[in-house]
Amino acid sequence: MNVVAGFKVVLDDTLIKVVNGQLDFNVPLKVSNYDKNAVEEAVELKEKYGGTAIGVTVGIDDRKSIKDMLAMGLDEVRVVKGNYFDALSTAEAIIEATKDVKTDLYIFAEQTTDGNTSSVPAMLASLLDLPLLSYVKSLRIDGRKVIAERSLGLNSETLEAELPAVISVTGEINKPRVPTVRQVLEASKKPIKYIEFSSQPKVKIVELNPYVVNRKRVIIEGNMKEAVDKLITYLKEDGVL
Amino acid sequence: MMVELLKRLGLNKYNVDPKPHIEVDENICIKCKEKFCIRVCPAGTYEALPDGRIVVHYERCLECGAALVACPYGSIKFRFPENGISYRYG
Amino acid sequence: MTRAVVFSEDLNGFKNAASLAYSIANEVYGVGYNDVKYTDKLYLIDRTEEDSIADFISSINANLYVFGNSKKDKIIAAQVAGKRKIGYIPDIISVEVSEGKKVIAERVAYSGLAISKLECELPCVVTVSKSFGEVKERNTQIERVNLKESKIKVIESKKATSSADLANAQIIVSVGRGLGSKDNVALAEELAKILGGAVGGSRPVVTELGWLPEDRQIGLSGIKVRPKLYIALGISGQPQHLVGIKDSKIIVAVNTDKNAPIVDNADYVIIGDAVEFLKTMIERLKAK
Amino acid sequence: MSFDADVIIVGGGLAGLSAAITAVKEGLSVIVIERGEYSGAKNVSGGRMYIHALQQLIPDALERAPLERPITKETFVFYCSDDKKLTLSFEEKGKKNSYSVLRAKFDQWLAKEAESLGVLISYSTLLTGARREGNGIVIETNRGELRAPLVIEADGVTAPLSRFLGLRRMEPKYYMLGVKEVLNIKPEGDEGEAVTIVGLTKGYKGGVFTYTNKDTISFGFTLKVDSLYNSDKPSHQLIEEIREKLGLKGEILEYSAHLIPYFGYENLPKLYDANIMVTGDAAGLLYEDGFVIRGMDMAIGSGMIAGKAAKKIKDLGDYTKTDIYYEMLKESFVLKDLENAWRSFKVLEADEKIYSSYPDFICSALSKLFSVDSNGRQRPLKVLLSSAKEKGVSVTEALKDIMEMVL
Repeated sequence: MNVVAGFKVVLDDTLIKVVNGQLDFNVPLKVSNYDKNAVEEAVELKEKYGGTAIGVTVGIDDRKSIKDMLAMGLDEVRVVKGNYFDALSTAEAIIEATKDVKTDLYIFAEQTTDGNTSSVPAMLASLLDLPLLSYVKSLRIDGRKVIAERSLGLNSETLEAELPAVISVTGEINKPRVPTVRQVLEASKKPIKYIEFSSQPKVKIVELNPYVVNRKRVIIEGNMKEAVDKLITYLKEDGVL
Repeated sequence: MMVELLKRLGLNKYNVDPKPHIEVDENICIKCKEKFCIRVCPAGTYEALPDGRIVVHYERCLECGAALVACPYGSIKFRFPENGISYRYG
Repeated sequence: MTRAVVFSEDLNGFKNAASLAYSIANEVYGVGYNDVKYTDKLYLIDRTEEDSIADFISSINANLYVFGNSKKDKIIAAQVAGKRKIGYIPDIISVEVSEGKKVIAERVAYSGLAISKLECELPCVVTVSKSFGEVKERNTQIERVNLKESKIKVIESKKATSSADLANAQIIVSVGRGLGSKDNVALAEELAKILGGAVGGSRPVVTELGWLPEDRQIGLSGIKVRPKLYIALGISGQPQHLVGIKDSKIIVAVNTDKNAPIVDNADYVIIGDAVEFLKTMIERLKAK
Repeated sequence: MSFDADVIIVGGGLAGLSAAITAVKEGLSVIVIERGEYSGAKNVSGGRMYIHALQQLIPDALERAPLERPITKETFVFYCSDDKKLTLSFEEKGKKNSYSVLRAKFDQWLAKEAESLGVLISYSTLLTGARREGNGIVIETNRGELRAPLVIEADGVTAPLSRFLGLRRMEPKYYMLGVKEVLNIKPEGDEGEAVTIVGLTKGYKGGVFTYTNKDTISFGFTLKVDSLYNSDKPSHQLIEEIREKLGLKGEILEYSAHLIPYFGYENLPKLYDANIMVTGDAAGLLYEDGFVIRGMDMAIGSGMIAGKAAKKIKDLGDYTKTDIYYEMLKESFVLKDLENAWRSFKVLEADEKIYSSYPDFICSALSKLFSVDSNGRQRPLKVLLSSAKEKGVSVTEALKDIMEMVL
């Protein structure tokens, strides 16, 4: 079983702030939320069924993040470097970077914390004409089939598809392991391959501005009965009740 | 304009541990009049209840280490958290 | 601009998508499971799997593909963009077409911290979560289509049962230390039930006081939520909690302390006792 | 017992990384454990580094290190009672002796340097215990155990390793609390200024500082922990009140705090034990003489010496011989400077007058010297004596203190 797990290095969104009306992007990097779940799932599958678990990352090349993922148990990481990638060119880059791997399963997180577009796994599945199982919260392999449970808002479904397939996972699927110090140290010896890829992005960022939610801060006074009635009126006006 | 403590703490990045890394000995605190911890701690981690007990808001902790010398009566058990704060300027 | 294609699995999404399509295109085709009459033409399809739908939609020649914003809509949208190898901008909140050649759209990025303005050469795929104007009923020409078989098989489908699906809840009643005691959580549960929402809580309530199970903790160390209505009861508003609720449309705070940080971060604030509020609110809503 | 490395270094800050870089260059195998998610994540410093040690460690550091500004202007401000204020400023354009730094950025850079030389660093790795076993030390962490015959302690002011091994107890009198705010104020020009402010924290032992960084200003206070015991307000309120008084505007970008070692040469804690060498803040290596406060170059210096000592100890084959490290420290600027500063340090440490009545006395005298009225003017000496009397300052004691400080 050969598994490819995608992970992305992003700016730590919890630290991005608006300073003097500008976004302050001078923040540390991190592996995007849930990408560790994708890597964990890939490593668990490898441990269970043998084969390899390869990580792919496109965009920011951060050695520390890459080593963290290797420490979790990936066999190697491939880093695609280039100028700027949109979702489509990211999917193309991942295909390019793993073209020599006979991949049974591509695993991604349901979305990344920077773009939140949830689109790379779907695009990759389309480009390779493979089945896509998205928002997966549990998963098992049965011969050449993958059976997955997913939640789509109010619905929960059990899906089945033939391998090879593409999967996007939610944070529920597993609990990413915390590597031991020894695994961290061994990760330094694992291979990291660099691949240059000149992408032709279809979507370009023109501007990036802060998004500030200005709350109304209406203090409702009076006794509790009056206050509650006023509140209900306001909430109806806002269309949330 | 003075900036409220909680607003200042809110500027920092915390990855709060699920379990507290600070404990106090209720029996000591309830008898303690001075409550040095409240004056020393720069994060307002220790809050006194009217009955004299101390509530520990461990999620505010700046990991400065003052807790290790803030209580002369040895009430505070402090260890560093597994995650906790990450400074970006430092 | 000539033709747009519209799809959403739900009616609201379909109308939102159609409203945007008509604000730009002259001719709008719809794709749907039900015969809704908001487009010039409607392809009535017979399957619900994403890849089959995406296959079909990408076979329609258009300049703009507009989708609703459900999880499923977005998967199909991205698959269409992949199949046609064209640009994709989800969750757009504003859009304009420049020189009939490219779309310039805005969307929220970085977990709600930033608005990015993006440019995409036509043809292009977008998804929308809001209306871009009135949509009127039309004299829709309907064509039934048999879709290609899907690569995925749905073995089982069921409605989610957990009432505590906080991440997706539309209304959340959230409790903090200020609620006083565990017994009062029942009142919050009752209000949530009446409102069709879920109950969550701050970190101390979950981890220190044990009033609620672990999966109900809202905030940085718990779940980030984005309901349309968030009612914070006796929650002071620690930074780590505020981060987790920023995307809520409306925040109501009930607190005895008017200096609590939650007050600055709420739309409506009632200075008072949370338990009294719960009792009054329940009474008022039941009366209606 | 099989070992994971020749040396385990606890702490990936300045001392730990300097030790690691030196030891690796000496040919030893080195593992660093760091509890932050990156080096510098848990560090706070007032913000000035005297760079001689850094240049020893990395000769071209000036061109590459993320230093903020060279400090070319030193300003001392004495706030006295009754709205009097004395300011002394000294400027030396183009001086490149010390730089303001922001540690989150700087330490990450240094960690990358170390890693590129072959140092293995395990981040988010918290020391949870330590024990002696066989002829080495077992380091217990939240991510499992590591063993080495030699451990360099660089885990900061609270010295957890020493405490786990029962080599240290912490006493409030040996620590200061630093509370700091980084302000979004962009200073002019390219060069930086260090401001030391005395008298704003009356009743406490300590002072207030500001340093200009590239795009921000670091502002904060350092106060003896035991003097905060008797404070009428919590430290987090004190800092805001001081900021108000100074009129420092600008958004706060970060609020931070850290303990600072304040031992002085003769009270230094145990700097070595069998298989263990203690460096940096963990070793209490803070220098103060009234003009200069320094800890970072001491950290780098002691780290480098520990790295070199590690090699010698390994070659000897006897890992209990860590007194080699102490002997080397004594020969270096680290302990020599600390010893030289001891008398000044003692005065500063013991004497609250330095922070309140002395400035008041000087201000009162200056006020008179700069005033003219029709009562007739007195000789300066007489003015000084009358001001001293007025402010309750004993001239002989003051002279003694001055002598202690400067001789």
